[in-house]
Amino acid sequence: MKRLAVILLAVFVLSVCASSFAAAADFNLVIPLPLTGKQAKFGEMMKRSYEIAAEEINAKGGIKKNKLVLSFEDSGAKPETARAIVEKLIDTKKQPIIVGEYTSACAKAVAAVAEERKTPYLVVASADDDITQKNYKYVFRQNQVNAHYGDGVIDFIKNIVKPKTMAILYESSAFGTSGAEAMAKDAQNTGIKVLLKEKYEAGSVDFKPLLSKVKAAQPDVIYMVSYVMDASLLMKQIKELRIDAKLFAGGAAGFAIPEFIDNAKDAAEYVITATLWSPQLKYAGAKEYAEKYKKKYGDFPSYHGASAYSALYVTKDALERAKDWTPDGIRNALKATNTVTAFGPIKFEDKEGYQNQNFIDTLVLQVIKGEHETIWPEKFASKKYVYPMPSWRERR
Amino acid sequence: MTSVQLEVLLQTLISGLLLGGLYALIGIGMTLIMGVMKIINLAHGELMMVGMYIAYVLFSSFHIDPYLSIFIAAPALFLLGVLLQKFLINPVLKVEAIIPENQVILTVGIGMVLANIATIIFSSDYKTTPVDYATKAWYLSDYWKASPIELSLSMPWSVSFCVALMITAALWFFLTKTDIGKSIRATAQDKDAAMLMGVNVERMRVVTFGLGSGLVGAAGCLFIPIYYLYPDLGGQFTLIAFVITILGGLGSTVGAIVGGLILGVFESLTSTYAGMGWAPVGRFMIFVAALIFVPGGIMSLFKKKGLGK
Amino acid sequence: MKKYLPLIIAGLLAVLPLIGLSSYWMHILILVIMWSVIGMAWNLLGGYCGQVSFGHAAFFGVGAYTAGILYNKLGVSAWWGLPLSIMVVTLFALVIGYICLRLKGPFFALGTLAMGVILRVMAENLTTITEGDLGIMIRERTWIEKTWYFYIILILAALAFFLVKKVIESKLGYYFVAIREDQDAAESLGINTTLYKTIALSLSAIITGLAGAFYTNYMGYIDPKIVFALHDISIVTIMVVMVGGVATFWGPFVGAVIMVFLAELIRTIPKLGAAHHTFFGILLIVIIIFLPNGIVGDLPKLKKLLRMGKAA
Amino acid sequence: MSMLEVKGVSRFFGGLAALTDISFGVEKGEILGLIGPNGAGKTTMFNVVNGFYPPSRGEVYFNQKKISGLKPHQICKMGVARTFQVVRPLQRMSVLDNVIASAFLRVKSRAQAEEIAFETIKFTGLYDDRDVISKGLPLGKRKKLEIARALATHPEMLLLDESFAGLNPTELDESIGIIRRIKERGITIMIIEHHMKVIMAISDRIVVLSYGQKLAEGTPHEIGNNPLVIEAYLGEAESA
Repeated sequence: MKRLAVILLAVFVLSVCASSFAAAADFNLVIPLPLTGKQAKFGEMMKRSYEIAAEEINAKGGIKKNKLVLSFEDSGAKPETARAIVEKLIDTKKQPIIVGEYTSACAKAVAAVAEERKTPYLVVASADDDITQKNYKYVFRQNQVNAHYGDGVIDFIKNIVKPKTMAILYESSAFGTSGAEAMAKDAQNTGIKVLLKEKYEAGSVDFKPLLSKVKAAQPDVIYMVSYVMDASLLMKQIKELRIDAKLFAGGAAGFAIPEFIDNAKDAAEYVITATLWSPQLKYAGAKEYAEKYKKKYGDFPSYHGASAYSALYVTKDALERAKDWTPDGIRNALKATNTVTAFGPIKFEDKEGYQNQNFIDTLVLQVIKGEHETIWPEKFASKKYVYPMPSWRERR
Repeated sequence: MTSVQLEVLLQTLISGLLLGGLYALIGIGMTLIMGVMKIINLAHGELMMVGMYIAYVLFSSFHIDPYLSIFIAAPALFLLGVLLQKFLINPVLKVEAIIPENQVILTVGIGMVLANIATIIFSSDYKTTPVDYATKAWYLSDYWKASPIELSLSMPWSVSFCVALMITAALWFFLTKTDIGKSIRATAQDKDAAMLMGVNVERMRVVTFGLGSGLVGAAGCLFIPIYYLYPDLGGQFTLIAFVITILGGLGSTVGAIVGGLILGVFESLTSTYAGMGWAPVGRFMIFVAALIFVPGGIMSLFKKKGLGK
Repeated sequence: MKKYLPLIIAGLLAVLPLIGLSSYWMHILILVIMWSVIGMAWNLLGGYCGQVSFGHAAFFGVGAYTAGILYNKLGVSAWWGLPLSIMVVTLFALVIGYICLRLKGPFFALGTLAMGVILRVMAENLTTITEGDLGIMIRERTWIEKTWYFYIILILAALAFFLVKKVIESKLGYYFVAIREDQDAAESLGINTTLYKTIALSLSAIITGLAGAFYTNYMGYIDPKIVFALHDISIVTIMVVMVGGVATFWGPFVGAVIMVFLAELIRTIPKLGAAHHTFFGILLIVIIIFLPNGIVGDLPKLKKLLRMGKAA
Repeated sequence: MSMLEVKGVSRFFGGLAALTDISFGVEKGEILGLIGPNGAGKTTMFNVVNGFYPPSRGEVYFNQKKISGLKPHQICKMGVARTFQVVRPLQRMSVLDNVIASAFLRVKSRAQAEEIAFETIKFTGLYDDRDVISKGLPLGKRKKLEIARALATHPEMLLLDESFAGLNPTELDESIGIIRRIKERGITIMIIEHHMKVIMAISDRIVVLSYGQKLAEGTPHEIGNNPLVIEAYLGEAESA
């Protein structure tokens, strides 16, 4: 019976300790991330990447001689919690810049707070278009907007595959929906007929009913937008049903993570996917970061990690150029950013109805011999694309 | 009907049946637990997740095939279930509370802790057991060259389906032919009467929870070759288990199989003909319909006695 | 003294913003009060009337979407969602009640759970009305300052509190408890159980819907997975009440403090990282094992436990 | 016409007949005893009259109005209240609150309901136990509480299901007194009872059921000398 009292007491004491204790010459940066819940995988990848970046920055003398001290707070992919974290950072910790979050819902909540409280917020990997379409002055986004995720793929299709028809499958989420909408529009503009556009509940076990419908429609290209592992299940079951399209294409996320190949194995072969980054890119630091990550954690990171890794360098760059370390000072510095990171060149522009948006080329990866290889645009290519690909029956 | 339409329909039915068999095994554990203890176990999916991690570890460290790991995962989960029931759930059930559903918090808490421990041990990365038969399938055209339509039957799906049926049959045998099984069924039907007949109800509850956990652990082993694994995957399978429990009727093994198959086929048909985005609506529509129109579950429609109920 | 406790607490809460709390604490406070409102609503149906709903996210979501759709489709201020949600939510409550209230015990729980999921998927699929998965975002929230949000939710909470209190002390309350204790006996004593359960469900739904409409205005962004969440809304609601104290006036408030405030404190324990879930999960398990009727419900027992702890 | 009229009522449960073609009437102001061996269908009869089970065949009239097919709460509102064989007080409510809850049937305000409740618990001798949570009451008092709750709905007719079972002699006397006083108030009573002495003493007329069929009907004296009844009861005694 005493246990209860002890436990309650322990909880209380620990939580009192939780109030801030910071050393003087440190630059404390608290990053909100999903570390629990369904999105935790990406939160974790980003956390590791931030840590790698911070280690490097501190090894080279920190930011203007200030040691960069990172800590992370779990938002559990809940907007209320994300909001709470950021309110605290701005209010109690007086943190002059916010970096982080992952899901678009949380990023929207954070962006609203940042704008209201006039504190710059660097969006790292949230793709929803409207985050940077709201005339927010203090919200900067480093990753490409969802509407452009498929640009590389469309370009590849247009130049190489020249299909007449397409089927689009996407998961029921903001990411899936806007990715599919954008692709449908692009396809139409290119004169490709969209035979089928269907969504599915993320985490489904069986896609075969949907896929047999796709099979009956016989599209030239199957474009799929999946957040996570649905991607590998889709390809496994496509193989099983022997659906022979001219091209299987994925819209980043689930198709670009290494687990896709681990799980789908030979079914992943020749699948192309949009992505924002690849370890084979020739930007300074890209390869080193990827190797470091792989050495520590066993797999190459996807673009989410690279974006997080580079976000700290963008932050460092802005802090070094800022007149003073006030929110407005940093905001103005961010606005003037023109740097090249491992993630690519970063410049926050106002165009196409977006504000403070970094536009980067999206790449196309293809799984060749069980590895993600960059195949498009050709200037970045690490391997020549394989097209046309053999039918399922011919593969052994 | 053109041959293409026929092909779509047949393929849909095949995958619906296979899916249903797997769903059934997830549901059986819950139907036992709900039937005997009348509790809502929201940690059911998390128990399955634990089973899957066991299969994963066995595969990646000792190269044990996921199907063989059933023999380790199921007993391990049985033990876990027994411990949970004995030390956490029973004490709460024994105390009379205003709302007996207060055990829900307990199972939510257990689920949270299990999922979180898995996160801490394995990180939240997606894990898989890449067995080499993962995408093997049998094709109609390989056996019948002139076939006008092409149908495929996935090997791991079919194996999982058969194993699920075998486990269910074994369970049915256990429940109808053994003394413990009969006691469990008696407890499910009428706790007080069972007690009067000298059944140790408390022990039956412990055994049942263990059994339910073991079964869902086995289901985890059957799922991992065709699915993937991460700490937070439990929730959606808990929901599916609910649907099957209600469709099949509390405590009915045969009902769970029939319920699972019906659910699988129904879901596949909705996916094909209404759109896969609507599949969950279909799932819960039949769930609610079953709750209201067939309160005793599907098996109550066939008034046969001795079918594991 | 006890009689004035609600007034005293309301008064204390009302002056809180004046002492210059940081925006962060205001946010946590607002969430605590919002969850107390939802908890009180659930308590009316679950705690007093004994109908354990696993689908209160349905009403929360409908309330939230009423406000959101008004703003998004008609360009009306989302605040109008508060009064309008009363009507819309009542309508949904009647339909859901008609379907689910004939079920008893765990079956009612599962029926409402299914309703919550069905509504979520509907909201995801009826894109022309709800914008589907893309959600609805309010471009400019009414105030940046939290004070007004705080007062609005505080007033809602006060209204909910007095409504629940009035209802429970009246004929309705007696009937609700009678239904909870023994539905057949209640029916044979002349209580139209279907009618009174529907009343309890509707009142509960309306209050929950108001909280949902408030959420839209306060957070400025909703999507189906957030406001119709099974775990983050429906189950958290149950936990707020059960941890705080089933069928007590103050239980939901205490529960909200634990589920929001304490959870936040535990979440921010340094170095704990993702493990805070384990910590919080264990806390829940401990509470329910030692205090099966919640903290307020088992207050005497709690006092005894603490005294024993001191004595030893 | 009688106050309560049971006309050719049958009730089946999945092919098994619990009641077969039963007809009888209860006159205003009388006490009618309903007796029969275990499983004779007495409680089922109550459940049919009270509305828990609609009759499979036949009809029930109360004050010339058809009540079969109505819900229990509607029947109660019309003036038929009942108690349960297995006592079912509202466990976590005090005795007073239990009675208040049923008193609300006829009044709206709490003050009026309390007034009725106080009057009723005084009448049934539960006044001193008014604040006890009913779960903690001894069986005798719980049986009284059942009667009090039914009375608080101000019924014209009361259905008492084994209100004497398990009582000690003192309690038995008290309860008989209560029932006599209820009758004096002009409330009609139908009572199920195993205690033959009691039923013979208080009933004006008796209906005997056996295996779901009406075996006999008449004054206590007539029933006591009816060979069919004696056989039915002896048969039970032998088999038991």
